[in-house]
Amino acid sequence: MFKLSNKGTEFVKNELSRYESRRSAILPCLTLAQEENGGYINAEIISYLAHLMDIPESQIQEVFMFYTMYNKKPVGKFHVQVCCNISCAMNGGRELVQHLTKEFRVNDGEVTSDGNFSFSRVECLGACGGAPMMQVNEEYHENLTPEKAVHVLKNMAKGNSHGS
Amino acid sequence: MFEKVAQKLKEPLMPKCTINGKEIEVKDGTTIMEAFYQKEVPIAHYCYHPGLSIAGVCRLCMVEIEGMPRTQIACNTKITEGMKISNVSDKAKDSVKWALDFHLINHPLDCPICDQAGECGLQEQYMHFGKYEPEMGQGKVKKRKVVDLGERVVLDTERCILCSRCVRFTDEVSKTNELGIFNRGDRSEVGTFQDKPLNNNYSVNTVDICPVGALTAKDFRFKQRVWLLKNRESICTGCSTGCNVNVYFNKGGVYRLKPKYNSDVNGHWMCDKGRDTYKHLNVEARLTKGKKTEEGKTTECDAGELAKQTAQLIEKIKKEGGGDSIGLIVTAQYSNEEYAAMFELFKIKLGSNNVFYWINNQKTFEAFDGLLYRGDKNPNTKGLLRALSKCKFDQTWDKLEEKIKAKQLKIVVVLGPENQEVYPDISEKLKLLNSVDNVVWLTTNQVLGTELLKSCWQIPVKSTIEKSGTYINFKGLEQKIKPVTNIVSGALTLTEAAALFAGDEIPFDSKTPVKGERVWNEFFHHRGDL
Amino acid sequence: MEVKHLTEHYDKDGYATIKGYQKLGGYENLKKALKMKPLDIINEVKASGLRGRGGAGFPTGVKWGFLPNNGEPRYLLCNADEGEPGTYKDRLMMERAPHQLIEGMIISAFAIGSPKSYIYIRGEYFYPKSIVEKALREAYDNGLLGKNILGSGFNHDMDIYSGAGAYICGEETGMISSLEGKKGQPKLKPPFPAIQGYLGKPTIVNNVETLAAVTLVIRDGAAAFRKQGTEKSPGTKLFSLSGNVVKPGNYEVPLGYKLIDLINIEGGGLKPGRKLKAVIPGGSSAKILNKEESEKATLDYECLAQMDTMLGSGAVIVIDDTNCMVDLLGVLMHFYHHESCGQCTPCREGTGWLEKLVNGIKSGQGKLQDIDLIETVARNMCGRTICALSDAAAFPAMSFVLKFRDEFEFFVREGRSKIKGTSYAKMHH
Amino acid sequence: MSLVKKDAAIDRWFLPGIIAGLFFTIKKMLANIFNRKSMPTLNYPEEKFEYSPRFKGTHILTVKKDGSLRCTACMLCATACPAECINIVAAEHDDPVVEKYPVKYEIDILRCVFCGMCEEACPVDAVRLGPEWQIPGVNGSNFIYDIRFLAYRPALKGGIPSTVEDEERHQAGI
Repeated sequence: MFKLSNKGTEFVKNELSRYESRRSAILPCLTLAQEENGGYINAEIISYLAHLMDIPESQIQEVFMFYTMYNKKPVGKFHVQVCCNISCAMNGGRELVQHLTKEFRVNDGEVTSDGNFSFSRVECLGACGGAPMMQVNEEYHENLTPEKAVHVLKNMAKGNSHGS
Repeated sequence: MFEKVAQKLKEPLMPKCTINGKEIEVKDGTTIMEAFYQKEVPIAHYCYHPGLSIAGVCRLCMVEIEGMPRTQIACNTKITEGMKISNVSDKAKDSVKWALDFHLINHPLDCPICDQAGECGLQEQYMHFGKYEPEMGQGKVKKRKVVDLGERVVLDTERCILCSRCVRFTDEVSKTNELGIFNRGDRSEVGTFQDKPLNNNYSVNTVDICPVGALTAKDFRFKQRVWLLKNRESICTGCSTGCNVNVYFNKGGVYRLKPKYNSDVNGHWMCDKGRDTYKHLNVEARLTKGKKTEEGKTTECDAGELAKQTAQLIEKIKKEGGGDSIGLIVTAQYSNEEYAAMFELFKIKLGSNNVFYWINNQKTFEAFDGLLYRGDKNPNTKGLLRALSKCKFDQTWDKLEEKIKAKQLKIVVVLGPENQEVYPDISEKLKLLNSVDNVVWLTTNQVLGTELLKSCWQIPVKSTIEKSGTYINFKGLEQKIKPVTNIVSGALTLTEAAALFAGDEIPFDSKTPVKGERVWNEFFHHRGDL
Repeated sequence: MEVKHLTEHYDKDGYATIKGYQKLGGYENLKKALKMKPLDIINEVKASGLRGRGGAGFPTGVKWGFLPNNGEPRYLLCNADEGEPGTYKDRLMMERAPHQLIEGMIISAFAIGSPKSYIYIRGEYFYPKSIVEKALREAYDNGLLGKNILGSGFNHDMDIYSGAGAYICGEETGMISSLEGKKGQPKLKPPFPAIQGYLGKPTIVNNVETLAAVTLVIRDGAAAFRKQGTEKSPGTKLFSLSGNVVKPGNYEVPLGYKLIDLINIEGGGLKPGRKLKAVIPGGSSAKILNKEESEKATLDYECLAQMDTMLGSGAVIVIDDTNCMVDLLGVLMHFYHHESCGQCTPCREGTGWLEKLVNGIKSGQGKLQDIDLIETVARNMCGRTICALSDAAAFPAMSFVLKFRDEFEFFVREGRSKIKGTSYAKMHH
Repeated sequence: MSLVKKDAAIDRWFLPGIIAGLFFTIKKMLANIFNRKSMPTLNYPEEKFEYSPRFKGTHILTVKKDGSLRCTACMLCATACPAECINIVAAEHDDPVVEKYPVKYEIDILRCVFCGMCEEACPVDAVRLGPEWQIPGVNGSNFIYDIRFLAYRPALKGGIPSTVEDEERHQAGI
């Protein structure tokens, strides 16, 4: 059974009173629940939240399914999102993703066997100057080449440095 | 001069506009769609529903307004003075055609297996605005079909055109927030959270307002094709709200009930329990022939014949024991005219005032679920009370028990309930009556457990949709209804029964229609509104 | 030539902290504004001709003027969603000068008399959000927010709200729905947000750059502000240059600056040995300009409108001759199909159809009439929906097919791209 | 000019009229004797008349690849039939892909006028009017053809496959 940590429940409580309408708290609480559940959300969490925040389940499910940053499937410890929109596509964004997925022997949207990485193609991340680029969990890594990207990810896997 | 100005200011601003060339005047603040509705000018629309909020998402109600370069949606644009609106101009027709085209490119087109075929919004508008060569050659978006949403509604997300009527219904009318639109773009799907069943008491309303076959009623699933049904107005006898309904029927009987708009009774809606009331109207559940059960032996005979025998029996008992030995038990399920006839028979002809009112659910009488469904499950309680007080029958129920114990009543006529589900205490009443030597039970459906009575004569009676009459709902509003169809032709109405009990003939010939009548194929029929 | 007004002190370290910001003249404009009457500030902004920097280019003063003066509490929302492909100027402003934004917002809030304002920042901007949150705390600690700001009796609260990844929340009413905790689906207009917006109250939504520019208007006054830029589009603007240029980046140039100079001077020109093929002047939803047009174009609202495109959010995407236009259109159509919120039928089904049409051509099974079909479907999506996303999807489709029809026909006839060495067929999503 | 012919003397004798008539019969008899092939009569049942492929005979309910009925009980044929002789009762199929199928499909052949409207109305080529026309039925025998007869009678050898196939339509995304 999924249960938020009491720090999390505390956060949900004051989020509910922070905005003018209680429903505005749905987005931040879903983000929190996703972090506490290791990066993705399932139906059990939604009914737990609905019960905790006293908001109809369909309203939370609507928000959860609408936004792309709420992951529907389990993701790796480092969720690598590579931008494939127009400016990055012209500078080899898509080739970068192909190279990474070939390198870590996993296809799009799945988790590597050791659970460390999952790759997904995403839309414009607002870093078109540093094309091609990727976002790993919360950090941006710009001006990548396939080799540099693999290097950065390998370091992360060894856990010795957070970010380039 | 100032009075004119003041008077002008006081009286509400009435903007004038022309719709398709006709000059009309509307209240200030009405939208173009409401003006079209008032003037019954046909306009294509899916997501607008007079009983719900405006969504403005189907983009089908495009109208061309003089002076505006682009066509505007009618449901959200308010009418201003001197606006020239047309929804039949080429530009409007073209944008409606394209809006319809966008609806149809991912539509599964499974009309052969879709219950909505015949009253489907897409078919309707295609015949007016479509008739084009389909340009879409690419693959359609595949979504989940035949999703089971509880025991009343089936969902098919592929047919859904995402007009959000059902979502707005569960948010605004039934206030249960069960339905939502999940995902984004053309992967969006209507549904409940984890396919939880839709079990509020108004779930089948979402089926009525769904313009396509996405939400279909499980009870009507594959039963009949809509164009083989006719529909006429009547009222629902489920409870004392008296919702106006459209009864859908054909020679095979009644298939379903749909709400009919009535602003001061039920608005656009109707509750699910009321929809099941058609089940006991069909011929399978009905008593078609008069039934006499004496000491366990039952014989059948024609209803009129049985009524005449009852008349002689009453005549005999009246001679021996006088008016007092004849009793009448009344339920509030019949119309005012019938009560007047029956009470007039008992009061004047038989001179007995042993009339007792059988109240079925005393405890939950005042229950009310906030929208339509009331605790008082009889359609004409107010009418009955008024008739009782007019004839000053005020004996209470325990007086009946005394009289039965005192063996004073030789014969009791029971005006049995039409809707037996709401009368759980029938068997209890039968036990009470078994000491009476003659019981005449007028009923629409078979009454179970009458064998333990000494002698019980059951006379088939016409149901609400087979007779005309007035019913008074809880608010005291008199609603006059006309007969819809004829299910048990041999049955009598109470007025006929009263006439027969009094010994004289039924004024007109009520024989069953001649056999071999040509079964008429309803090729053209009057369809319910979308 | 680059004229640094807004971004004058961006590269000074410590400018993001309140001390560094105040040392370089920060919050002086706020003191000045609090002394003025709110109506004068609105007239000053109207006189300066400042236009919205988010994408529509609507004059800010006029937008503030729509607010009803019925004393109802009104909200000021800062649109920092920045989802338009090619745009990354707001991120720079929030990382380098959060206080400039906060000061601009307090001045604007004081002008329109709003007790509460929100910064709606896009979900992916974790780092910029942390910086703005730190700046907000600093502002509260120094009495610049909360009750009785700087002793002027004006109380104002400011909060930051993060989205969760939806391009549609960049649209005014889409953002308002998202802020209300619902799906980011745009609301029906009318009623416009200025009359009935966030939670039914009058709401003003402005872009980050617009609100920051308000501080310039107050500091220099409307006349000085008008010196830069052209008569109808005054002031300077931050342009995000991206695509096949040597030095992509954010450059602040006065409006009316020549597009080709921005590419060659600021952007360092194209990569060696490559020729300019096309430029998308204002973010992905602006119609594309081919080589000749981009040489003539100047970066202001009027000139680009004449060329049947728009300045938009000022994201200049440079495309050189090694790119296949059919493939790029496929990328854009996938973007709009993925980001359509699914409310209105023309956009929900139309974007999907456009993507399938372009992918059909890209896979080599396209037919010649598919090209005309793209154009007809796009034309019939324009102006038929609640928000402008369906127009944003239709504009690239129409302009790519109109100006680069030969590449589409080549792809249909030959089944491969006209540009050599492009193995795009493999790289579908 | 009145049409009635005057009674010429020769007509009063009937013999010449008969001989003239017989003359035509004798001509035909001689032609048949000497040229046997041109005789139009067929020795039924050895020789049967070859009707055209469009001949509208006894109905056939076509079947899918897996042998189940192609008909989805959409009642279009029952609605289009001018004689109203088709009676269908639909039911829910347990395989959700099929969803709806006829439990009862009966044609009252005595009322049917073989007009072929049902064949034209059917959207999925489920009912056809086949080439057979010699299906006997003695007085009082069962003239209501049910599903077993219409789709799986021995002459159809296991059922006639329909041209409309669901799987291809689903793959093509229609």
